[in-house]
Amino acid sequence: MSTPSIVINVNGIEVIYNHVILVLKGVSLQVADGQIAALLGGNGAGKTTTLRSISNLLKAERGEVTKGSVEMRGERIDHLSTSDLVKRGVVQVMEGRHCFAHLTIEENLLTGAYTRSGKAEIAASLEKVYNYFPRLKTRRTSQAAYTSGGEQQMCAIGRALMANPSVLLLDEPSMGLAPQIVEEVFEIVKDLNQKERVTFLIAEQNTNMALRYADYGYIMESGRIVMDGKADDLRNNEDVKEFYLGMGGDERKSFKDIKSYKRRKRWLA
Amino acid sequence: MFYRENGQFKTTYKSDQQIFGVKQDRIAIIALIAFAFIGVPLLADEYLFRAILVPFLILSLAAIGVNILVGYCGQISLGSGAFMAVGAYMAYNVFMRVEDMPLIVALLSGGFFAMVAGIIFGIPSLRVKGLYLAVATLAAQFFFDWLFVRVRWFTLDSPAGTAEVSNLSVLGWQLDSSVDKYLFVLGFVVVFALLAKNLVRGPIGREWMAIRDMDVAASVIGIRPAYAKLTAFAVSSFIIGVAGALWAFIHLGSWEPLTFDINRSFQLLFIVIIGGLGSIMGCFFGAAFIVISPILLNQLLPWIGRLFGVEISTSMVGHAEFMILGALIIWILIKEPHGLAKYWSMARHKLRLWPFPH
Amino acid sequence: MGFLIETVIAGLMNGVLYALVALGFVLIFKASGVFNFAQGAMVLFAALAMARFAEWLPEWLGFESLLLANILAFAIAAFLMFVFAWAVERFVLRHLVNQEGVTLLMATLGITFFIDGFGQTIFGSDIYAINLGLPDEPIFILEGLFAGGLLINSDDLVTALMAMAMVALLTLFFQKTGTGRALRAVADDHQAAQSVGIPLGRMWVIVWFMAGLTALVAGMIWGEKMGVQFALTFVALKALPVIILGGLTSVPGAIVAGLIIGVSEQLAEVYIGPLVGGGIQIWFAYVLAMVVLLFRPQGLFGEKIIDRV
Amino acid sequence: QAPAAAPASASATVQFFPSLTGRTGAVAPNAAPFANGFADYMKLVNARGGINGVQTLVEECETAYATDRGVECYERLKGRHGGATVFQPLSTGITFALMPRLAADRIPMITSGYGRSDTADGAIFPWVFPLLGHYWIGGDVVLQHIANQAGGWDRLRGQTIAVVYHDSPFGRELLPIINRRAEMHGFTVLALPVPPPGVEQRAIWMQIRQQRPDYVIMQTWGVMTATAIRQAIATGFPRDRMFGTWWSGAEPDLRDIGADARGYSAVMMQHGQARNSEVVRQILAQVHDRGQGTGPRAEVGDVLYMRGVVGAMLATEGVLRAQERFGRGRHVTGEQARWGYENLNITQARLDALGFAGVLRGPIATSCRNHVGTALMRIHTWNGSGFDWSSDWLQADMNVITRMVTASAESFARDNNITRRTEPGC
Amino acid sequence: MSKKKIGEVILDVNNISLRFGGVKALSDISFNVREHEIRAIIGPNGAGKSSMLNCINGVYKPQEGSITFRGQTFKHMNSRQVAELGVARTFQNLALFKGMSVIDNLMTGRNLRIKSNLLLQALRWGPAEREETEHREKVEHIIDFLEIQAHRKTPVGQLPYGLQKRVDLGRALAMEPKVLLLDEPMAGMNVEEKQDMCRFVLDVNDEFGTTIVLIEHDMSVVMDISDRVVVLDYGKKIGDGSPGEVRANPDVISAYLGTSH
Ligand SMILES: Nc1ncnc2c1ncn2[C@@H]1O[C@H](COP(=O)(O)OP(=O)(O)OP(=O)(O)O)[C@@H](O)[C@H]1O
Ligand SMILES: Nc1ncnc2c1ncn2[C@@H]1O[C@H](COP(=O)(O)OP(=O)(O)OP(=O)(O)O)[C@@H](O)[C@H]1O
Ligand SMILES: CC(C)C[C@H](N)C(=O)O
Ligand SMILES: [Mg+2]
Ligand SMILES: [Mg+2]
Repeated sequence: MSTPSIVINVNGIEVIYNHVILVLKGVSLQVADGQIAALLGGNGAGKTTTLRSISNLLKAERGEVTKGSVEMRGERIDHLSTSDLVKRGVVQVMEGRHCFAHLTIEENLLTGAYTRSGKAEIAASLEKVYNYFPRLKTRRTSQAAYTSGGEQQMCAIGRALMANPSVLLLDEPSMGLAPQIVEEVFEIVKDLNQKERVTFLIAEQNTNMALRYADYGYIMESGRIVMDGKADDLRNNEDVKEFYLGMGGDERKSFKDIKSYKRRKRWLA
Repeated sequence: MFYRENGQFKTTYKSDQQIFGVKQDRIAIIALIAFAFIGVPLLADEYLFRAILVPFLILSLAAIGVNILVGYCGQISLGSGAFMAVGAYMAYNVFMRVEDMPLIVALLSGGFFAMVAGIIFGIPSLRVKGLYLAVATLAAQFFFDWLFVRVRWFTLDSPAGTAEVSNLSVLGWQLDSSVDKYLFVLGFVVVFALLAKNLVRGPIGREWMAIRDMDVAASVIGIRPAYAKLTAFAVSSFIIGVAGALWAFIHLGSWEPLTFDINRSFQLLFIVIIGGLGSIMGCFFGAAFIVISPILLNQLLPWIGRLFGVEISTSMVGHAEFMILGALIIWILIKEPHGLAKYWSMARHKLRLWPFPH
Repeated sequence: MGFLIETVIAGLMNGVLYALVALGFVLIFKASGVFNFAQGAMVLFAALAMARFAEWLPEWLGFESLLLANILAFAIAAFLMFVFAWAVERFVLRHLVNQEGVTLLMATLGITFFIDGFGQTIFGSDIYAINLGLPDEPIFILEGLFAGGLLINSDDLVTALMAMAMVALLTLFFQKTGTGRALRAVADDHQAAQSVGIPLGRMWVIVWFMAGLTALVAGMIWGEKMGVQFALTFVALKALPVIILGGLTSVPGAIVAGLIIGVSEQLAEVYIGPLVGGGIQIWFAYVLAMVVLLFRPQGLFGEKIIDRV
Repeated sequence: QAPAAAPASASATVQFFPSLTGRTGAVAPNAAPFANGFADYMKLVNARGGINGVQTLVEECETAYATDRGVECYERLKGRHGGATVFQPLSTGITFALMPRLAADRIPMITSGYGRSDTADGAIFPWVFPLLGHYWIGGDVVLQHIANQAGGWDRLRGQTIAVVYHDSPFGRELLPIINRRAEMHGFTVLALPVPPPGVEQRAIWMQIRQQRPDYVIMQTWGVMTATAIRQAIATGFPRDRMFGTWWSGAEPDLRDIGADARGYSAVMMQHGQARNSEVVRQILAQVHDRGQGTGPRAEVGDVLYMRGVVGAMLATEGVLRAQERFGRGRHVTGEQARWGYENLNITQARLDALGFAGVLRGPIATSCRNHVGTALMRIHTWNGSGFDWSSDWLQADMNVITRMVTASAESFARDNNITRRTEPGC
Repeated sequence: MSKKKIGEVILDVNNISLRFGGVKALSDISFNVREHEIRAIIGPNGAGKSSMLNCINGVYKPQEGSITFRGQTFKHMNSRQVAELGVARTFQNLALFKGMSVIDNLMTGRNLRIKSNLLLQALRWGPAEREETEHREKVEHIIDFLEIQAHRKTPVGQLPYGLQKRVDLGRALAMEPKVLLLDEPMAGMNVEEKQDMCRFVLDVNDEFGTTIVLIEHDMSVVMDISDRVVVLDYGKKIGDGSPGEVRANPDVISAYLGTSH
């Protein structure tokens, strides 16, 4: 079996915010064509930062990549602007929604198609998004600021789909979504991945979900990748089980019985 | 030897709450103040005092006032010039109309009236936000400009509508020479800066910042937006008013409302933003920049021209000064949107870690 | 009665001019969330360019037609405004993505300083004239109806027409085109706009150029009436109460508010001014705008200010 | 209190005349020619061999007509080049701000045609010299001219005179004399302030159209004047009933308006446009032709340019006078120069010799009680492309003026604990 | 673990209806909360959960209905009053004071209890200083409790999302509330972090007896730690009861839980 070609290749990058705060300390990862890769890790591990450095949204946060490189299909993309990347099909869904508050839901979705032309195709995409998220259709004329948190999350994901991406970077897509919708979102991911061969890199806290749908996983801790492997292997790893899936032994532990005792993670020892 | 806080264990919260947490900072600040009081008078000449130091100090003070409102409480105001004017004219009236009025009381009363004006013109802030508020505060600016010109009463019916004071003294200390004036202003500024610092790092300062950062959340934890905003307007315009009175009494001696026109308001806002929003220290940096750089450019440009054998005309210098100042401002904003104060804290941060970065 | 009508007309005409300057503000604010204090300086710069080139070109090229000179000068001025827009994006805005409103506002003040100095350096600081060939002397109409007739200036009428046309075009642009929508998106959230592939840089050049054109038109008309000089920048201050009264984001709002302010300050100055010593025009518009804001914090036509938790 | 003759210091080989300019901003069109004339005349003096051999030196500092910048310029320049001789701040606002500092620094100030009118009383304002005229004199002369045209002061009774003025100390300084005359002759004053820089005057001219005053007097400056005249045209106010004071009657105000402004007049502090005068010829020959001209050649001889020339002449003549007392061919200090300005006696012959024949009329003689020197004025009128004299020499009624000056100066002295100088002649 | 004592009704929501223009965010909602219990509110996105909290603490004014808190009945609440009565909350979309340090954020939670006036504060003299130190001690306890010591002086805007959530909780705790309203406190956390958060919530509930109203989408959390659950859907109440009852409710299953859970 030939190894699928690498689409996104992050090569030992270091990121510094504000000229002083070193956040990524040499992160490398690869996402293969047509793959769903999951980026896992605790709060502050640097997942968002990694995604931002791929889509080149760091500058607005006063961050910069000081070492390493980011490549797409072998070509360096660290100097391309976000909008060029979108044109090449790399789209990021930002953490924390970021809908255009004063625009209606529909207008929000339409801005997502900014880089595309062709009225009919755009209309078709819009229909597709409304199919995925019927809730959006009912709220289409409401200004985004006045919709609920979950509705905004759907809007943000839908907006990214409107660009007809080939590589989608999702930053915590499940956050704030009702369980059913989370499931749907991942189904959509799988659907797009299988039918339209969209490649995904998903930063996710919902490890359980993520590993269920992903092909490959990376685990980050304080700015480094500490473990990676096939999603199935990770799911069976003892540490991952305990820390990311909440299983002591084989049973899921009840949240009620958590003790304040914490075991040190093995890879940090 | 090193700038370190290691080893300086804070055993009480009280000590952790000091203004300058690191001992070296404390020493440096005290040394700086001592130098300002003792060293500067020995070293500086008349020009430095009158054209640079005194305006610098007074503008720093005014900027502290503006910073409380804009930087700490997040209410953008373009009316600061007006509150300076209120301070100046009301102090003038109190000083001239009341027999034997002590100078300091007159100056403070200028602050008091500015505070009243500030509260009145702060009322829109209860409903109006952001840039809308900024423009609304211009109403204060233009209204007071007009008032002090038009209503003769404020200028004791002087025919040309100017105000002047002379022969100032405090408890027998004649404020004649420029050194006297400098020391007097310095005293005011140091005291007010400390009081302001105490306020902004205390409970009320936290209320202001909370309103600035997220007013709905602030009200949910029990902060009354009206109270917080109006106290910010009050404290801010009090300080600005005192600065206005100082500007008029000590710096100019004779003035007209144009002294406090809209350009003054912009200038103060510049100081605050270049210096750093939400930083008392930044006010001094910003004021130094805004006071010194035009003067420096103005003097430097002809000199540079002469180096290259060209005589740069005054008007050319004037225009170039504008251009360069404009470009400098943009450059600073780009380099460090949090202002010069950020460099200050970054420098300290690096010094603390030096020689081991990260 | 005749005088009242005249005052109202004079106010309306002033209002149109305020509105033209205000439009530039609104454009930029609506499209990038930047409160552009440099609009006044842009008016001056554009007007200076127009005035000077109209004077220089016939000298350089040796022709005499006033019309030709004006057209060419307008084209050059428009081109300069484009270069200006490009430079603003390249050297300023690009580096200030995602910064707070005040910071951006201050940056535009920096731009103001810069082009005030720059414009005067290359174009000079004397008073220059823009001559569009419109008559200056007033026309008196309806002399039978009112003693002394009604005073009308023909250039006022031309101005009013131009302003109307611009407003109509701009309104359509923002509401109906994809670019218009993208511009509004940029105003809401720079980062998110980037993330969907809107090229901020290009957007900014577009709006600043459009604002530059409005500035040029405004400057041309003011210049025709008043002459062109540094003091023109101060006119921009008059546009501020107009935009907050109309709402920072509303194109039609700028026009309506411009007219309201033009008329009401004229009436106030003429009828109330003398009672309190005159000169109240300088603050009347601001106080009016402030009072209206107390009832409608977003101005008459502005989008509601959203704050949600 | 004549200062003792100071030993000429070796370093001071030049006489330093600081020049506070308004070459940028809203007043630039008008203030720049003044600075050019000032600088050119100083160069001419040097070309002529200096003041008894002492070369003059000019250094400019830009105030843009802003008071605080003026104060900074003053502080910056006062000690340079052996000490400033005399300041001419070219702004009433700045004169107000500098006045308290002059005595301490012992530097005089010439405020020809601006500043406080009551400083004419040298017994109370020893350091300030409104040479050739101040606004009260100007106001008085304009009214006289209007009265003459109307056929006598009584013809003004019941009439209305509007005053359109720069809303600043400068503008307001004119009002006292107008009001005083209004009381005396029973006309009504319509005071119409224009906020600086003065681009918004529509409402004011609407008011003028409504109230239909018989005359309009303008105390305006910079771009405000041109705007006023344009508004007058737009509202149809007859230009031949509009009168400016000297800062509002110069070429930059009218050039671009041209024929439409025909008939507009302004009172001149003696001189007006003087393209054909001897001094202009000399400046062209000895300064401009040698490539040392300060401004554009076309402007030499214009009204405001000439005012700069006259300002420089007064400044150097005072030094000359001081040298007579403190040592010919020597540098004089500011304090010594002050004595010179207070003891001027520039005769017509001297003026002619300097090239001011037909420009100024002598004698210009000052004393402790009289810091003005002369109060002769003329009116000129715009003919569509230049100015023509439209009146004879007019003399302000010093009975009226001096009384106002003394009263105002006395009250200033009271408020500021100043005692009247008591030396002989004061 | 000792069976905790659930007390009387402390908060009673009666027939609340809330509309925004045409959108009916809440229609005729009633439920109550008992002292010391953990009461969860669940429901699909846009169901009106956050709006419900907003009504309780006075950010929204419902058109109909009333709220009874500790015996006092209100037509609608006023934020300040609610805070004084001892209700604190956290926000779904982080509403922290971004420019302020962690300590300062928590200290704002104590502002209601500050007694010294402006003048004393400016002078930082005697009582003011002492008061500040006392509150600081309380806040430090919370910081220890939430294990965010290391970030004490960092501006919260620079903290990663998860820690910000913790600070948000800390600020609410600093008010020493009787009732704590939590809006999706565990969104964006991984299991380990959720476990921590649960521990905090349970500890607060146990140690201080704080009543907790919790909105959460993670069903395992809700099922594990809550005592009773209200289910909203499109602004209507479709279920109310113990976790077990709710999980078995067919309406709830079809509207929210789906089949896979
Ligand atoms: N704009 C910024 N300025 C300074 N520091 C930042 C900035 N953004 C992130 N950081 C820091 O970078 C580190 C990594 O943050 P990042 O947002 O990438 O984490 P994350 O893995 O996405 O966490 P979470 O799951 O909470 O979203 C954190 O310690 C954070 O404090
Ligand atoms: N201020 C408002 N203006 C207009 N509509 C609003 C406003 N606040 C909420 N809504 C609407 O009310 C409905 C309920 O919103 P709410 O935020 O309470 O949902 P939620 O249950 O918290 O959902 P989620 O789980 O997605 O956060 C939504 O459809 C929302 O669009
Ligand atoms: C040239 C200037 C001195 C005139 C000015 N308008 C003033 O009196 O202030
Ligand atoms: Mg993240
Ligand atoms: Mg919600």
